[in-house]
Amino acid sequence: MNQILFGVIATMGVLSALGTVLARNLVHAGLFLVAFFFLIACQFVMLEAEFLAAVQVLVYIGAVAIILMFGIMLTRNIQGDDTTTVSRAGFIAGGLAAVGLLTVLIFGITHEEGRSGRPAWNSVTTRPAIYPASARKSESQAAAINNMGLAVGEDLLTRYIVAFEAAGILLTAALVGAIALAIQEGPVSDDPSDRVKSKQNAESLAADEAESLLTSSRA
Amino acid sequence: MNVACDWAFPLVWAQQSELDSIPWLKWIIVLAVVFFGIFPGIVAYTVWGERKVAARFQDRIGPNRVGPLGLLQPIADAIKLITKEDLVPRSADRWVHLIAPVLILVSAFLVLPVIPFGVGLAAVNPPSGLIYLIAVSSLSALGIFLAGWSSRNKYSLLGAMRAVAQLVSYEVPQVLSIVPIILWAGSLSMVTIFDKQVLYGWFLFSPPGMLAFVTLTIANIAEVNRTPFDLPEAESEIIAGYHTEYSGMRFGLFFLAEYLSVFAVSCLGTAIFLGGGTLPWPLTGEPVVTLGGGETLFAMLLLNLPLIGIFMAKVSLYIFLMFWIRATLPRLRVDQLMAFAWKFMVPLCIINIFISAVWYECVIRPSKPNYLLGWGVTLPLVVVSIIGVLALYRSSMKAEPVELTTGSRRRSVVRSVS
Amino acid sequence: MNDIPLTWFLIFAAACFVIGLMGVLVRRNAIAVLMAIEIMLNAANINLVAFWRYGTPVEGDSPISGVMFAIFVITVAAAEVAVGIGLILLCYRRWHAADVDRFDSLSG
Amino acid sequence: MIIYNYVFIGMLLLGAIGFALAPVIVMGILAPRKRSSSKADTYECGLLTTGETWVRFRIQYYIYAIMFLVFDVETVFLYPWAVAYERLGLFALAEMVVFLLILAVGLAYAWGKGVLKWV
Repeated sequence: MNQILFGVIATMGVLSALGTVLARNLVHAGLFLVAFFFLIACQFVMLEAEFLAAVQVLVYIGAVAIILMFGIMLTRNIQGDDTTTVSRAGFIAGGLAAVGLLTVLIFGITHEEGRSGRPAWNSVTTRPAIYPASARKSESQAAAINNMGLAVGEDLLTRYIVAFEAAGILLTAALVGAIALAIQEGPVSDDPSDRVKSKQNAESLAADEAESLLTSSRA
Repeated sequence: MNVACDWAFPLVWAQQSELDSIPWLKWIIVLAVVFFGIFPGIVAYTVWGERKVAARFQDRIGPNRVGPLGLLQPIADAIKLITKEDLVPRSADRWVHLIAPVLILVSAFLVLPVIPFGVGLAAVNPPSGLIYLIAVSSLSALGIFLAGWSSRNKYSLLGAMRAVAQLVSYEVPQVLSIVPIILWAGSLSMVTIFDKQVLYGWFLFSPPGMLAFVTLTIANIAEVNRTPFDLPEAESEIIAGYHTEYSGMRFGLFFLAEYLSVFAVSCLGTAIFLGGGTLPWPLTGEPVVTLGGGETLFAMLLLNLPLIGIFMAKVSLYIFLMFWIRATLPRLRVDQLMAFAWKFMVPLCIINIFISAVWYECVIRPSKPNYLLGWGVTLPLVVVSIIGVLALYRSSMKAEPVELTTGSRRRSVVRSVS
Repeated sequence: MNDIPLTWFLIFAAACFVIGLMGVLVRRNAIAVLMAIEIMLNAANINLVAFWRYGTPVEGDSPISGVMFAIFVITVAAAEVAVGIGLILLCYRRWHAADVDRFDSLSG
Repeated sequence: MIIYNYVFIGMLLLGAIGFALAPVIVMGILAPRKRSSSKADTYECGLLTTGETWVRFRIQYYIYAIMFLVFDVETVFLYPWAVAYERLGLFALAEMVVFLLILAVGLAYAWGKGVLKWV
């Protein structure tokens, strides 16, 4: 049952990852990416990290996917979509490199020998049980799995306190940086031929002008 | 308190061979009857109710031809929608065009299983229920974007971009105003939150609780795109917004999803602030715990029927509040909308988190709750923070029209920024 | 009880990582490259959580170290996307293309 | 256990997709079909559509999305903090004040730059 479920999720996950990489249309690629994020969340559930699965859906599908879609809408190349295509020679080279690396990785994973007294990865076929009689001790892994929100909160503010505050600084830096990048005054172009049309090209067809275009066409 | 906590996780501590012991038949019946029978039925009659209520507000009668009081109107509407021609514009992206409404409807459905309608009546109880809930409810923004994009219609795309900007802006105050509840309940599980309210009374009854309830309600209304926050589908400006190019049952899916999410956010507000199916005063946990073990079906029913009744009454009131607001208020302007979310709601919700921590220290942490101290400290804090944030918001809004009318230069600067 | 072997998760993660790497190498649009990077980060997260779940924590260590790592990876990935899209927008405004091969003014 | 909950949610997901697709399929069977070229046109108030639809939007939308992303990730830290607050006490409160103040700097920056203003 578990194994069948894993097989289905893993197959769909790999297929949607391939779809992301190969889809020509960027929004389609983004849609495949959303499916991939969702299937990764399913894998987290299979690993009994359901808090993480919810976070995955919240952050990746709820926010990152939206940002990527907005990014696509904001960089739509009006001249054409040639930049999204995959060149054939590059595809073959990339595919070969990928297959080679995958072979190496799978060989490594299946032939790993246990280090420092730990069992080899290949021999680990079952996960530790999480409901022993002593499972209610607060520090144990079992208690953490059964109430992961609490365990994450405790860890965040004790063991990972520095990382937690650093994450706050990182987020603020990202916000400030992104805004500073986005509101750069006017187009800055080195190419003189660009400068001529940049006034119309980069700034025109902004949404509000499309809006006024529409309202005038309706009247 | 321990009793309630132990009882709150009956599923979590189940056996390991869980996947082999799933009650498939029971679950399929629950799904078919409750999720795909009762809930869509409630939604259909919510639509009927809205038409009746809106008609009364406008001194009309509302639907009255199909059946007594027009009660068969939803069925007639469904038949009409389903027998309409299936039109997809030539230039649309067919598959994405189909996926978008499905995604929105799925997001509305997925919110419902974690809602505790009564004792032991949450379909599932994941330990991270609340974060799951906000995660799945944020899926609808993506669906709306895809609907607008795939239609390849300027109005659709414009409506979708507006809708997504609005949804993401109001999702922040929505998730922030849930934080006090988590703080007081000490859990992300919806069932535990319900239990705590059974033991200690509604979370609404405290100054930060009331403030959080109000902000949650405003954010909820914005999240389901209802007046005064219905800019994404403002008929007078952009036809029907992101679902302009949808007709027949494809439009029906959007319609169903909208009212289903109205129902879902009402259930959320009721379950976490209004004590679910309980009455205002705190009950002792005893009868709930003894009966809630659910030894006999009869005991379960006896306990749960009044609870479900009260729950549904509260949900109806909440939905009626939304109808009332819709019938009363005009639509906001887009700049007012965004500024209200970011300059008023978000700062207020952040401050409210700390006020609720104060309430926790005064009332919930001490073994003997000191309500007088709690009210005495937090009420002035709430009032002061509302006044302060409001003053900040108004001063920033007051500066704006001056810039817009007098300074065309200023406007051009801002525009070149975009 | 037939549990899932650890190596299955590892191979799945390796496959996803490799696909992401292929995307980075093959795609030319900057946003598509960003998407491929997200795939790689997610694959790494699967590994972190799988090792956490299948291993036993050392005494005195965090009981959910793998999950904490994954949460920080998600945070960093989110920040990365925000700044990444900002940079792409800036480059787009400069060169009117979202094509990584054209951002080559530093090449001699 | 945990998967137990989510198997139900998975069933609900599949059921909801079916519930959404079923009426569309029924409509495909029942509904009348009269194709015509003008019916399949894009509906922009009866006028023929002109120009590119997928226009480049303004940067304003992106800024709101960024702010949302940052506060969404902040939620991921805020919710576990709120759950664990009972056990951690005032030190955790002080830490969260610092964390939120850092984020408030970002919000204040956006406010001060005037990018929260929708023009």
